[in-house]
Amino acid sequence: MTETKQAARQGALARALPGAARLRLGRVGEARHVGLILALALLAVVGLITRPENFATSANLVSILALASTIGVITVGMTFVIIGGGIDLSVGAVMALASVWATTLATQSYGPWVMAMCAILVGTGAGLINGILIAYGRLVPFIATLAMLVAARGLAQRISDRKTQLIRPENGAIVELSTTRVLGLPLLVYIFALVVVVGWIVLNRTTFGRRTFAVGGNPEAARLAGIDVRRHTMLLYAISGFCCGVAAILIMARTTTGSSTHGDLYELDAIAAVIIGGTLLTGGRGSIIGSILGLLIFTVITNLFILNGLNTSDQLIAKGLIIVAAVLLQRRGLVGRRT
Amino acid sequence: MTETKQAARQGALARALPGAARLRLGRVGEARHVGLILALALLAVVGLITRPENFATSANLVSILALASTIGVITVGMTFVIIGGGIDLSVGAVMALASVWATTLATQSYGPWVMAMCAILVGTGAGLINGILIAYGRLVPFIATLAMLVAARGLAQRISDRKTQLIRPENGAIVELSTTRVLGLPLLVYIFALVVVVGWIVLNRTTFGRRTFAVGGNPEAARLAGIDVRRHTMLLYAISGFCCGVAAILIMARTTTGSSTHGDLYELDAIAAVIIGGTLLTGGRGSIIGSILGLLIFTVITNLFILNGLNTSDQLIAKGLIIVAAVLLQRRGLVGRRT
Amino acid sequence: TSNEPPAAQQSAAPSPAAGGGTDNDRPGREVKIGFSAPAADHGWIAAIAKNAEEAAKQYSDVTFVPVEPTNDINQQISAVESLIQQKVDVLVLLPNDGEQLNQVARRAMDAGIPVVNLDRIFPDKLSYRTWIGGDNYGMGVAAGHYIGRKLKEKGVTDPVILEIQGIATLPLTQERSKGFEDALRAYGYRVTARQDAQFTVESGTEVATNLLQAHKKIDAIWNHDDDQGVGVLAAIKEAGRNEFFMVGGAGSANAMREIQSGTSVLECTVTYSPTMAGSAVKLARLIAQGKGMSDLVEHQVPQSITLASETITKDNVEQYLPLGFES
Amino acid sequence: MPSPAPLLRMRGIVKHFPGVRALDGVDLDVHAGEVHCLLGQNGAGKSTLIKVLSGAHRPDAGEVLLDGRPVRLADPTAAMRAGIATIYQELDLVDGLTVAENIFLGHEHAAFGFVRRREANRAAAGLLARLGHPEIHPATEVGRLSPASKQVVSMARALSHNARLIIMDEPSAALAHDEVANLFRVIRELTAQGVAVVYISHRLEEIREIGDRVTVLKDGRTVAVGLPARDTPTSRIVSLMTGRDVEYVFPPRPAPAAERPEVLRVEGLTLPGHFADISFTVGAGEIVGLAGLVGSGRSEIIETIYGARRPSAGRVLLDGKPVRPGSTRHAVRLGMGLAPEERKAQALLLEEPVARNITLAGLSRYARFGWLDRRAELAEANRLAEVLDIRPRDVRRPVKTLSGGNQQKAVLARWLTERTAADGAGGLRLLLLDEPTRGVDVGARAELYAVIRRLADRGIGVLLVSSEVPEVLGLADRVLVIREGRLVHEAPATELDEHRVLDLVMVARHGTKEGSGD
Ligand SMILES: Nc1ncnc2c1ncn2[C@@H]1O[C@H](COP(=O)(O)OP(=O)(O)OP(=O)(O)O)[C@@H](O)[C@H]1O
Ligand SMILES: Nc1ncnc2c1ncn2[C@@H]1O[C@H](COP(=O)(O)OP(=O)(O)OP(=O)(O)O)[C@@H](O)[C@H]1O
Ligand SMILES: [Mg+2]
Ligand SMILES: [Mg+2]
Repeated sequence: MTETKQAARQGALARALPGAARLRLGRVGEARHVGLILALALLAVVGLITRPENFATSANLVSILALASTIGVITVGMTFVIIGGGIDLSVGAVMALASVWATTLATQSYGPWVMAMCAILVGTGAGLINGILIAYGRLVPFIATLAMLVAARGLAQRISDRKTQLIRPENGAIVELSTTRVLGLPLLVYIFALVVVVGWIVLNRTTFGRRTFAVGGNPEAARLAGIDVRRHTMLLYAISGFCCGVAAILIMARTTTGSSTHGDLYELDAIAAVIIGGTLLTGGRGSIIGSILGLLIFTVITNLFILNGLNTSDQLIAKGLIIVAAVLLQRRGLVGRRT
Repeated sequence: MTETKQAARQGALARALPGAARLRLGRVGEARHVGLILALALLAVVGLITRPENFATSANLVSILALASTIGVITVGMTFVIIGGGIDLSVGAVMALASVWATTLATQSYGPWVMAMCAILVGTGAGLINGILIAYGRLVPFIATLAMLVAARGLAQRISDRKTQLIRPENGAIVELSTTRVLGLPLLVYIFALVVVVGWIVLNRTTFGRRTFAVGGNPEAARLAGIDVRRHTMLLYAISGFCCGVAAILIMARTTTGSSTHGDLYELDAIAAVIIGGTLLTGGRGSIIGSILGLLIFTVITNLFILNGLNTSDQLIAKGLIIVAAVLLQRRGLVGRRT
Repeated sequence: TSNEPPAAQQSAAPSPAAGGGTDNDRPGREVKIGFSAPAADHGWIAAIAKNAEEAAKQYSDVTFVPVEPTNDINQQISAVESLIQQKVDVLVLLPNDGEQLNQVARRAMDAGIPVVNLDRIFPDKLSYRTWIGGDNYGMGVAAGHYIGRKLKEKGVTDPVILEIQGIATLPLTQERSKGFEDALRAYGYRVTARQDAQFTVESGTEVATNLLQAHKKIDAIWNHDDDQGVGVLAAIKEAGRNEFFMVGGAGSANAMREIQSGTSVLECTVTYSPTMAGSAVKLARLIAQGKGMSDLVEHQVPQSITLASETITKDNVEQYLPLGFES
Repeated sequence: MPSPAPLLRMRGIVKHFPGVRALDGVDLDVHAGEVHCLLGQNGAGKSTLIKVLSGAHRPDAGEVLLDGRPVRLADPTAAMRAGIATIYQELDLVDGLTVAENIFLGHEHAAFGFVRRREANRAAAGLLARLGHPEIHPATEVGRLSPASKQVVSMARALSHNARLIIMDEPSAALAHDEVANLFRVIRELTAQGVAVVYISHRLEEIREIGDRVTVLKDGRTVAVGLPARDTPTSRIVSLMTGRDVEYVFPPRPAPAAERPEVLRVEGLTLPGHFADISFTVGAGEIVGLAGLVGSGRSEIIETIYGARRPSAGRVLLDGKPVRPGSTRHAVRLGMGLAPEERKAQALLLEEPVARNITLAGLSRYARFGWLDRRAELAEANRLAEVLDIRPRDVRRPVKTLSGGNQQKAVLARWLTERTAADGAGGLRLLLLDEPTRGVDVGARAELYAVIRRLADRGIGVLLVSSEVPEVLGLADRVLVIREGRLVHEAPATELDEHRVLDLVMVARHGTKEGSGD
């Protein structure tokens, strides 16, 4: 009901716009994202008012993007998984495991490329295990990925002996992803952008992406249409794991380390961003742009807090209120009552 | 598909038992819980083999129950919420807030009864706010309760000024819940049992419980059958909040303190227990007994690890593997592919 | 003791003993001090933040700029970046992890902002101007000596000694355990079982409850942190055990009161005082104003200052009580 | 009749479900170019048989031959590859995808994994036009379509495979009269090209119109093979299906009472975009039928009366008491009941036992202070299952394991629970039925009509929406014709006939085309 109503309302909005404007608005500006963009704009206004000299500086904007890129990459994978009707709680832990594995002395001796490959392989491998357990072992995604979360953290601690592993100077190429800038932006922001763009294309322009909606929205229909739902589900978790691997490279670049403590509670942030972005937790509907906008809202909130030097307790209270306000603003009723 | 298969297997199992045994097995022994009980039994066997002198002592079993009781109470509320199609991420934070509020100097000056009432009121109130936001504000449960998590922790820190608040000696009655024993069991275990029994009765023997399944299983159908779905949803979160209030009393009794750090990550443990126990994350199906069995599995795992002196890293790895094994054992395919 | 800590109160208020009455406390050049620490979800860390802020408040020439405390490295890096952008005069940093924040601290130093490294140390000396912190290894040694000496006196031969750590992945935890082990070895003892908690009351209760079941007779327990110690004591009380004694860590007011009571299993605690944050802010101010420490001969603040870990027992607890932080 | 070697031959198909033998040795022959009708009571096994054929279920025994060669239809892909396409009874579309994406799901127009959307949209538009629905836009999200339009999309999907054999499981259940004509036109086109069609429907007149041969299933067995569709008397088919003689008749109407107390009064009810200014009354013991085209707003009208939608203007009175707008709870308390249009989405708790589905709306009747008397609940559910002949009779089975028609009966049973004045709520006063016989077999229909009439005889008002004009005319006392959200005609059923009603609703369509409107 509510969805249909919302659809009707969106339709009305779209009709109210002159044709050209509608075209120009394009995907990002789709009615469903308008609320998010508004919320973001509102936060920007708050930033401009409270810290005019700091907020809108290019250095600060770069800082926001750099902060967003690690979780951002993870969020892209998470969007696939959630649209496909699953959930991945293991993202933060898998990222930590990949970062640790890629920075062991043994791996580091092969140079930065091998380190990067190692991170991606470990991430994808962990994702694949998730996928196999869920698709073929028939485990509930929540439980399978929770188990992976726990086990991956434990393994990361074992491998690293609970120590933080520094990237050796000869592998500084990895760190340069964070320090080298092109056109004012650190390289890792470009990687983030690349992952988003590729993710968007795969989701919206390939058969794989479109089938993801079917697998999440109506798995039985997908099966009857001849889609191998299990294999597809497995691949979705592999994608998420791949993204964790990429994120591991980024966090290594930013922190110059691999550590079993990296990515703590990233799963909550990523899921929250995806859902604020309008993806249904039950699957079948969603968008990557929305997820990224949702994530940016979180990042900007944090940035504003930092700039304004709020104390933690007040920050937490304010954050809770802002989340509620942002979502109310964005979509009274868009997603309906149920998760 | 898969569910039907499982149903077939269960049916076969039920037929294979002689009538009387079937009757005696009753609820707890229902086919769907057999796997959980097996897993628990297996863990007990491991305990008996590895630590014969420590595991099966009455003191150790009491410890396990005492450890389980706090989250146990929360798990009961969580089961209601999840069967009703929602989720409550705020449980740990709300419990912390209730414990802090109940142990301020001002509250403590009115004696233990007022402290207990205060904890319950604060918990129920927070739950009610969740419920109103979700049912009437149409926020997605994940987001609304995430916001509550964040805000409640912040508020708890504010109120306690980030200090651990000790229960004053004149209010020792609260602490006695944990130290006084009746028939060998501390009082708080009885409170836990009471909450479970009342929860079970409400869920399985009252119209409210029956409607909860309907609201979670198909809210539109429930609405068209004349159920006030919104009010019902709101009440479910209030129940969860109430349970957090009770849990706050128990944690105060156990730790002799109120603190903003209590209940960290309880939400994950509680949700995991509920889902391992066979409740569908999408709502409409589930059982309190299952949730409690799921929780006991977690508690016993930790107990075994510490009895055997495993270090945390290995604990984590083993825990991940055991979760997977337990669930595979329990129900290959019972809940189907989707969360 | 000769090592009388600088503050007369729980906070690091300036006091005569800490170079008060010298020129150093007089207003000087205006300085902006940036401050970043982990999230204050723990009594000790909360005391750190509070001590820093209160120390800053003592000076009219100091603008204190704290940023969002966080337990996420990625965010702490961003927080420090924003302080660099705001061009503070000096930074006081308590990193979540010294190694992971090393790079950004180095960037601050390179940008000409001196960094006062508080407690968890940066591996690279170019990343900080001055380090001030507690002695984690020394803390373990102190606890080890207390337990070792006491058990030797009783003539116990094969004692059951338990250790309840804080967060296991922190280097400081590992140092404490190392010191503890080394000191015990001197007496021919070793740690029977070791478990880690999360620095919270509740995790203390949970771990202790299980540990008490795992060992039916215990001789001594060292608990790294008095905050989680409240929970450990609750679990001990619940189990009705008292055949052993316990040593705490950090030096909270609660722990000191327990020791003072004389009836508790907690007999002793070894300090790791959050007053260091107040000192760090003071040092930061001095550095920014180009002053030295007036009790010292040198014109500049030293490169590194390590606090001593002291052993508090029933005998000297009166003296330390005012310094205990409320956990 | 047709060529010697049948296109499809199924032999001795057996399929078990837990506790049910859904198929117990079924045979089926289908020739190229014919419309082969599959008949049987609700639960006879028709859907199960075609699911075996489409690869959705694997049979426990039996063989399938295509062109005389045995084939293994292990999964849906295998069936599609063998040239079999299926329109399932339960809509199998993905709400989040567009019409075109749904049509080509699984066999997309793609190059190197990239979707060619323009091409797909063009092809989809072609198929929709062929089905007589050019107004359905290929880029629309399917979730926004009405059930009827979704049915059309399902058909387009089956056509898109260029299959040799198309299976249609009750395709007309969600369609109105004129749309069924469209469907038949397409079927004739297909058979003319040599495509075979397996057609399932409970509307016997359709069978007679489109079918070539008939196979009848009963309790999972084939009881008649290849009867000529046109020449077999209806009575024979019905008795084959049901094993007894059922008269496909409506219960007799009582003589129109001169003075009926008014149960429902609707005044100027308006819901923008759906209907406007609707006023009428329903008397006690009266059955009022709403006739109209699909999409004319009938469902919305009764949902609004029931409080499931909030009107922008107008009011609803039940027994003279105003009904609180937007509160189904209040409506039920006052004595209303609604059997909604889409049973799966709007009525059933699929996972729950039949009994709990039946008692859902009146739970408090089996409870004291909220405490359930489960024995009374079960007894009542059993009684109703008996009355409506719900099969299998075990009301503790999950409702989703029932056949479509039996599920529909469970929905209706919900409102037939005994209510007495002692309930306090005053008992059932008005029953709103939206397509109550959708998917219900002939035998059960007759029973259902009788039940509805008995309710009316007890003084309950009934408001009936049905796309089957004969049903409206046969069952209702009075008929209201709705056209584009407006009440355009009102007359006693006896004064109308099928042509007259069709004219009245069609006028609307011509009217709009000419732009005259109302
Ligand atoms: N998944 C299932 N699990 C258990 N039983 C099932 C399942 N699917 C069908 N059945 C049972 O198999 C029998 C045949 O059902 P089927 O759906 O084939 O009937 P049908 O002839 O299509 O009836 P209708 O006309 O009502 O659609 C019924 O008794 C039904 O309850
Ligand atoms: N939210 C919506 N957005 C777009 N179109 C809608 C929406 N709701 C309904 N419609 C359209 O409005 C029309 C009215 O549908 P409605 O269900 O009222 O028809 P009806 O007369 O009840 O027909 P039926 O015989 O199917 O019951 C349908 O064609 C449907 O496509
Ligand atoms: Mg059927
Ligand atoms: Mg309709």
